[in-house]
Amino acid sequence: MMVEADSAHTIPLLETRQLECVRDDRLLFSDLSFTLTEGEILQIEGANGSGKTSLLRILCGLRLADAGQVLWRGEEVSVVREDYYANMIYIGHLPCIKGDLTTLENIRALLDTRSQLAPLDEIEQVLALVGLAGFDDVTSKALSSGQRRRILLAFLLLAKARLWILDEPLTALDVEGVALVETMLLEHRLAGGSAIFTTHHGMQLPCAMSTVTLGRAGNQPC
Amino acid sequence: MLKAFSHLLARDLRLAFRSRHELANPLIFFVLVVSLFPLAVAPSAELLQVMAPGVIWVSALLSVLLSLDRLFKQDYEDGSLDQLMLSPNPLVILVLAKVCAHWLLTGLPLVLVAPLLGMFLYVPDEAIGVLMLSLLLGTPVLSLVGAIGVSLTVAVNRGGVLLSLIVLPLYIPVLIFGANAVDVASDGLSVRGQLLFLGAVLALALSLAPLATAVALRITASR
Amino acid sequence: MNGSEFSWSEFFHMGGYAVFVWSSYGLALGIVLVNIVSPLIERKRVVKRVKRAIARDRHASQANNS
Amino acid sequence: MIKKIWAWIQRFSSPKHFYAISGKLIPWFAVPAFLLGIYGLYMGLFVAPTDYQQGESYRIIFIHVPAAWMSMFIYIVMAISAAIGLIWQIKLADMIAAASAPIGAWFTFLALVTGSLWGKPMWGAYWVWDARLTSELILLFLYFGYMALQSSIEDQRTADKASGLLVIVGVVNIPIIHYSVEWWNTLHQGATVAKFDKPSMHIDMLIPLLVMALAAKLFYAAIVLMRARNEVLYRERNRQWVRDLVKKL
Repeated sequence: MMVEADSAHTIPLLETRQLECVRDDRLLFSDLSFTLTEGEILQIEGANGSGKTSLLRILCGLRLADAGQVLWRGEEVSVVREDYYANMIYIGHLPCIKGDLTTLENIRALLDTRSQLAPLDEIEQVLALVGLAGFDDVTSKALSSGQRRRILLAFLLLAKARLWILDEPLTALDVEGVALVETMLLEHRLAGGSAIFTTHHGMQLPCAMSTVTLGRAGNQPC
Repeated sequence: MLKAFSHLLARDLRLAFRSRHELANPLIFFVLVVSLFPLAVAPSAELLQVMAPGVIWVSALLSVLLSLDRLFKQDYEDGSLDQLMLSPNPLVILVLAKVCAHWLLTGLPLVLVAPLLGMFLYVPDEAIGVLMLSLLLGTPVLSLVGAIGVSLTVAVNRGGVLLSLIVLPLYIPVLIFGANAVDVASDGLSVRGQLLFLGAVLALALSLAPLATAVALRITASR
Repeated sequence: MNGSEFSWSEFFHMGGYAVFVWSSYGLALGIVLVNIVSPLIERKRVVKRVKRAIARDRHASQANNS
Repeated sequence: MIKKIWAWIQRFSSPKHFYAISGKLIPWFAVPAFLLGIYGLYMGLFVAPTDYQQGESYRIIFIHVPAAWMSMFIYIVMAISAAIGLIWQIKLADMIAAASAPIGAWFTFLALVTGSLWGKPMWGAYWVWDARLTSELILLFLYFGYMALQSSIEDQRTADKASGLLVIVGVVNIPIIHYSVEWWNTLHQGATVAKFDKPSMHIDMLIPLLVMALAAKLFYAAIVLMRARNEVLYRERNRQWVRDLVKKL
């Protein structure tokens, strides 16, 4: 028993080793290694163009790192892709929302790509939580951009993933929305989940939070 | 896995029917182009009859080509493509679902409207069936091979001409055998060989093109 | 041409096909030359670009130091 | 053992190493290409006998046929190196593919034009939808598609991979395209009178043909190395070794 508990501690949920990213001939970062354990929340800091989005896309396996590895529970992401993707959710700054579909249909479509089902009353509950109660049969082009962001928040909650990777989750959200994201992150952490996020807005979380800062390696000869 | 396939197929079909005005565009284009030929050449029955298989097939090629964009463009731009790629399901299955939806929305209507155009161009009645059959076997290949092209060019601004440059040469075998089948059938000869060839190409495209498309999408997503 | 004596005018005449034969060979020669010359020009361009980049970086580092 | 080979491949395929070695290799291809080319021209123009059917015009085949072979050969080389680049992430292989494309396109163009120049006296028209000419035309489009895709994607790595995949898809399609064009051509044979294919070739005609083909291959090898070296310099322009090297030039 002890051994098992020990090994669970030594193998982090997500680990990067000597990641390097080159974009348009600029070295964005190199030799970037960090770990993320269960229940840890990690903020990626850095100026515009320092490679935050590229890093998140590399972590997801959407972009290939120019060097280095990303490990999910100790194994290369490309090897355990299926398990990784079942437990990880990525929300980028693109809306992922179809204007011609209703809120409910959009959420269902997003959950379908993850092969997840959610009963209607659960969806309604979550919609109420993110402040979209009563909007479930409204086509999304009638919604404001903040409301569309909230659909993604509902998706985030319904997906029940252990690892959240969020690129600028506060974009287009009002004060209440920001507070909502903060509570969501806290509760996610309490439930043992982990998260990696970037943001330009100050996010005040009353809990321990690690940070990784991307330097300005740009424009240097590699 | 089957569920992932059918859910995505249903989503794409639903989306297409929500914007109905765009739905018929490839079909209208097809009919329009075909009906330009009698105006440009001459409405003489024997001339049009000779040209009919080629005209119909080339128009089908072009209208599929024009509709290819909607296969991935929208999903790429709004980020849904990223979500598809982060799905625990194999990407090949999802690609197949999208191509399937695309064919149902463009290829199948072309097959169904073909008899009308055959009549426009004096295709003999006994060749109409072959015309539909050749389109039925050929248009899925156009969607499948086209999917590779779009997934490679979806990130390119103004990639329309580029897409045709990439895709059209690959369409040539289907064009040759499809048009020839109709031509030969008009003379009342057997077209078994041509249809078997189209079937073989379809089987090949069905097994390889989704793989290539999946690889291409992963390359493109690496933005 | 494999007659008893070799004549240049007959050779260039190519049995009446001079235009076709010589334009083929001429085009081939032209394409060969283009293929040789264009990488050489390209090389000069690349070298020039790299040199300019080096100069730019030196300026930048001097500006930083002062 | 495998690890050793792999390490060796990695070492050799590093751009810096390649740059040094290829510089030494180029003369070894270029000089024989030149000598063989001269020898082939001499054999083809002076030694090979006049064709009893086509007269002197057949001498175009000493250009046309090697060019047509090269156009195919280079496309296959591109597909193989693109596959290596895609599977093993070897950048050098991508550069070879990219450097090959313009050369291949030029050879294809040459094969097309010489084909129609040969066709004019034979068929009475500059262009006839002959199977070989049609295939060459389609091949030219495939080359154009590759080059257009390569140049329209900004990120170099994505461009390499995308166009590499395209060239692989193309190479799978080429046999199908070729077969259908051949088949289509035999259906509509009416137009073509003479065919290009060897009319039981005289040995004195065969030798210059093969010599010219070999010269063309060596020429390609030399030029592709020159082009790949330029690619290396350009793509590695931010690395220190390139900067040190350029300073000395």
